Amino acid sequence: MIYQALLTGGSERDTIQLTVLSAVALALMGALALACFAKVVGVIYLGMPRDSGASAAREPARGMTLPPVGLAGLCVTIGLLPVAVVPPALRVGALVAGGSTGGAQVATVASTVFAGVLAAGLLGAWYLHRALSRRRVPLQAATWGCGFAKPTPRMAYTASSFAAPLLAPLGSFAGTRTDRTAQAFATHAFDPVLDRVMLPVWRGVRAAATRLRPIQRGRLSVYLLYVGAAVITVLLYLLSAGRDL
Amino acid sequence: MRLLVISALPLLVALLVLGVPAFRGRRVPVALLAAVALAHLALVTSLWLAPEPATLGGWLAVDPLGLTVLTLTSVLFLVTVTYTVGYLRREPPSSGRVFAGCLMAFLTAASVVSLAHHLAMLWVGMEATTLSVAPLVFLRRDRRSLEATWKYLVISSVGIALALLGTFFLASAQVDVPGRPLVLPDLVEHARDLHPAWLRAAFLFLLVGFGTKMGLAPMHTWKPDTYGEAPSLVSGLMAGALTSCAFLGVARVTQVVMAAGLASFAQPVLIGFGLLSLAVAAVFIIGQSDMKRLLAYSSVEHMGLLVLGLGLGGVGAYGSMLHLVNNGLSKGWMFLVTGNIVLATGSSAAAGNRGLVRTLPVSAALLVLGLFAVTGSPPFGLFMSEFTILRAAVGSGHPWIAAVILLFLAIIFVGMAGLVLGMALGEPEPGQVPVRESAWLVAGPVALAAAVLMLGVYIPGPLHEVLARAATALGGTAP
Amino acid sequence: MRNAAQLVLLLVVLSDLAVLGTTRLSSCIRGIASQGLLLGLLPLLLASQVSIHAVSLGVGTVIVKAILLPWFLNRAIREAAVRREVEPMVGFIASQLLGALAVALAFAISLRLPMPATEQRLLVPVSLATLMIGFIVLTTRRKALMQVVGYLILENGIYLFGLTQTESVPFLIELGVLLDVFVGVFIMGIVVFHINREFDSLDSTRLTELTD
Amino acid sequence: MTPGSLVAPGILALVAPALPGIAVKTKSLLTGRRGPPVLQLYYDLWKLVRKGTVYSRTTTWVFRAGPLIVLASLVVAALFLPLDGRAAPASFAGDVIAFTGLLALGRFALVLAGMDTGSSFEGMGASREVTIASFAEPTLFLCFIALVLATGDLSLSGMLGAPLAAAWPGSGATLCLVGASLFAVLLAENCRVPVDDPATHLELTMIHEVIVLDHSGPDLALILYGSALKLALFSILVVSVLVPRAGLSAPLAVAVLFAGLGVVAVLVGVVESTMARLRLTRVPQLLVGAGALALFGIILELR
Repeated sequence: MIYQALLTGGSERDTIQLTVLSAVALALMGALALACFAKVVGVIYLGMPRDSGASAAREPARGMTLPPVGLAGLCVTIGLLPVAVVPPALRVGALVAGGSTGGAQVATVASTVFAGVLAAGLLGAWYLHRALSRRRVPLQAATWGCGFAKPTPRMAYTASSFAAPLLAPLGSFAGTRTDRTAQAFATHAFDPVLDRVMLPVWRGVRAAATRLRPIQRGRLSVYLLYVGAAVITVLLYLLSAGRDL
Repeated sequence: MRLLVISALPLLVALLVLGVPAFRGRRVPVALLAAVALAHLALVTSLWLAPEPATLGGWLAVDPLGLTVLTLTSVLFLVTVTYTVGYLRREPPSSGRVFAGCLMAFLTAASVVSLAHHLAMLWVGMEATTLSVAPLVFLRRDRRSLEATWKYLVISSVGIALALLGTFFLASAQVDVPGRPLVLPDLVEHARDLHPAWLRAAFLFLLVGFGTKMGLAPMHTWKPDTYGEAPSLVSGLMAGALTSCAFLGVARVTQVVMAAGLASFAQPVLIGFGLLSLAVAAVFIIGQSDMKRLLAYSSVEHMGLLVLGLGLGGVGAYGSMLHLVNNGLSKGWMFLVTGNIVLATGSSAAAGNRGLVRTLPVSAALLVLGLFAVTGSPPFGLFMSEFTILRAAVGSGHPWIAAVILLFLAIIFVGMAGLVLGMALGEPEPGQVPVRESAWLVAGPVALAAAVLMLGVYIPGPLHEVLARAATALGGTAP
Repeated sequence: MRNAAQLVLLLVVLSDLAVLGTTRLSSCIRGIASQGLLLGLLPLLLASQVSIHAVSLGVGTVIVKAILLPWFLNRAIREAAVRREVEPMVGFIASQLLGALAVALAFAISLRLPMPATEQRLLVPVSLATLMIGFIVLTTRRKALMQVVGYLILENGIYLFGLTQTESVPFLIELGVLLDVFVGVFIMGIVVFHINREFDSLDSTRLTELTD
Repeated sequence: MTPGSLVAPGILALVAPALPGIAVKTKSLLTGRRGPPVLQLYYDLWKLVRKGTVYSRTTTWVFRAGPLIVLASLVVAALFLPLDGRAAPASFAGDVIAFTGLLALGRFALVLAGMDTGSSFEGMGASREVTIASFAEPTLFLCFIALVLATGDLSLSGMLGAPLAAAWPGSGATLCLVGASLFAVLLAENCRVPVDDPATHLELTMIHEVIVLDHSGPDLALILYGSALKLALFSILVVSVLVPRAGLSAPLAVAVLFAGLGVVAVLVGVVESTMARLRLTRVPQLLVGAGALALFGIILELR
């Protein structure tokens, strides 16, 4: 939907730069999101447990797993059956934005069809796979170690190593600081905006404030001079504004 | 007739308490105080229901502006009295008589100021509020409160003297103009043919004079000392009611100036003072380490906003009036909560107070809520009024003013949050044991908090109508 | 009648400069008392015909400003047991010069100001001069009591200006103003008394504990 | 979704494995070797299908589901492409995003399957795959935007079908640029030479091969077939952009398309034999360069 709005929005000549930029940005975001989730799922859930704590991990109580499962289910239904959800959302959107809902109607029906086709494809592939592997019983063996005698969990890819090639071109703009020592390699995320922009600005403001503090030093006569100064400035204003008496 | 009773009743009881020897000694006649407060509030609410014609030859009359300030003062007075019940058990003042007498004298003076339509009488009332509060500021009788009282007295007296000069300027502007001298309705009616030069000078002197009483920068220097050293309930009353009366003085003269069509002359001055106050407040709130001084600077900030609202005109006037009510209630609430903290831990400095959430759960919760209220975050009323003022800024073609205001509000929010959250959260001091908070001490702030919250969500009909009429009188428009 | 009023006004200015110049507190208070007396006479001289309003105003002013306040201030001094005004922050000669400058400035400004209707040419400049001198005394003197004196002079200046509008400001209000001034100074006196007891000196420059 | 329009995808499904064969054949011929027969992939597939699968102990259902999702997503993606130059079997406004989404889904499944084995090689492959995808996808989108601007139609069948033919005279230059950058994306996505060498057996240099190291039997068959299909899809994109076939009759258009696919495969072979592998850190620059081409096309379009 967002892409569609962007692309249709782009057809007018003047907003084209915005459209191009945002479309590319969205695509980049999509790809980076894929990388990020692949990293998270891969490093945490898949592969061999990396330390004793991980291997002793047990599924939490039902009360904790049900809510996420429910929400995930909702997401899937919205994805697969947008017909049910999108039109009412659009009406609300129109209400808020006051504009018309535009041509978004078509997309909802089509995406439901698309979801159906995808589901059918998956079922077909699964059925094909079952048919093919019916003859042989699958064997169990260790992961192929390309000649490595005894692969240990520690050799598996860690999150920072997974992200290293991706972060190299992006550099410090990506908000991570990599520490490489002879023995270890680790990346620590820091918030570039907060660390480089907000805090220095705030320190500058505070420094300026402390410089102004002496005006409240405590001498009564100085305070009275402030009042006198206010009266004088006001009188000067009166003289200047009074010109058009 | 009711107007006379409203103004005279507290004075009579005050004289009674001060004069009659039966009240000597330390015990504070709390029952009497409560009776006066309730009677006063009852009379004020009756004013809301049935309007009252002017009395004393037009010198005392009820108008939307005055009614708002009167109601605010009356409500704050009642809340402070209920708070005093709990307060006295912990820290009885050295002379109960002076304490009660001065409180009631303050109520009288504030009532006179809100009802006065004769500007000189308004000045007399204003001077009376200053003098009635001075002994209260000096309640603790130690060196620091002595210094605070002295500075408060001298600077306020100079301010008030300037206001008197302004009033005389106004009188001389009205020399050959029909209508009773210095009576507001006549002034507003014949505003156009007042002498412009004298009127301008009068406006400026009255603005500086009452500005000193309000605590506008650069005449604010007495505020942090006075609010810092006075007992919290007195600071609350001053920050809530006294500054509102001072603002009323400024509003009266703005009424006359707007009626005389000198808006283009007056508005830049108001905006200038407003922005300066915001700037000074922002600068001094950042490194602040004492809660009461922090609230004092927050009061400077809100006074700046009030004057800004007047200066921006349009819907800003309504914003100012709403902000006046909100500020009064929220300042009362915050000071009373700080009072609880001082009672429990002995100091309002941030250093001495840590992890209050554990030792003073209710007060700490109110403190944090108050932080959000005073810095103008939704859902509290201050957000509504500050938003209206910003809307006026943008509406009247000064978007850069709105930007500057937002910048200062942001700095102030960070400064205040740093201090308040530092006090509320974290590990409590080793020796501090959870304190049982008496209902009397907490009832007041909770009621005020509820009122501010309500104003943020829904403004009752009659209040809205009064505020709107006040705004139109000030040359603005209702939203 | 007119020149008598002018004479009184000139005396008022003289008393202002005297207060600026003296070093001893007691002579300052005498200066204030004389000024109060002069101010009391003025309404009688100025008013075209001797009305009850003018008389009562004059009498009230004399009682408050010439008798009550000086007596009260003298009492406050007696405990303080200090007679001499320490060197003012700006220095005596400088304050004298400032005073003269203030008087000159006052006269200059009053020429430019559109004059109110009264025939008294001298009233407005004198009141402005007194006002400015009062402010100077208030800001430059160290002793708390001198600051009270400064405030009183400031108040007198404004009172003088008020005389131009005697008919517009009804008597009750004038009384209110007088009362307020009296109570104001009364409370200041008490505070001065406490300052003296607390700091065993009237030096207000010691009062600098409250800072940010 | 008429039955007639399903014939073309059927033929595609059969022809797809031949493309890698052609590429390898051209490469070996150019380097003076006879090289494996063009149909080598068919024999491999046939051999693998009849084999048993060996699953590593550390793998979970994610590993088994990987190949399925890869294949399914690619098959469904194929349905969106207008093979006969006029209309795709399934098309709706904005199916471009569905197309790229499906490719991403396939990649995601493959990467997770790779990570599931827990071996450092699969991890390395996954990380590289994801890195390259992060740079390839924006370039792909730039190409699609250029096509949207040129043809003014949002669906793939519109972009690559009749309106494209109409747009050729007007913005020929843009379409050539888009074709070139699509070819670069093809090389990157399908792990062809400049980006990754399919023929290498040194794990540390692989990208695509190393993710599938642990698959065996029918799973491996599905994955190989999938990658062949993916190569076909991208080739169709390139051919449809460069060779407008809307004017021709349906069967003729399909024939032209398959001829075009063969040419592209030959081209890939030529590139493989002439260029050496780029260092991994240089690959993002290649893709960004391709992106610049497409951007230039867009700017041309905007003139």
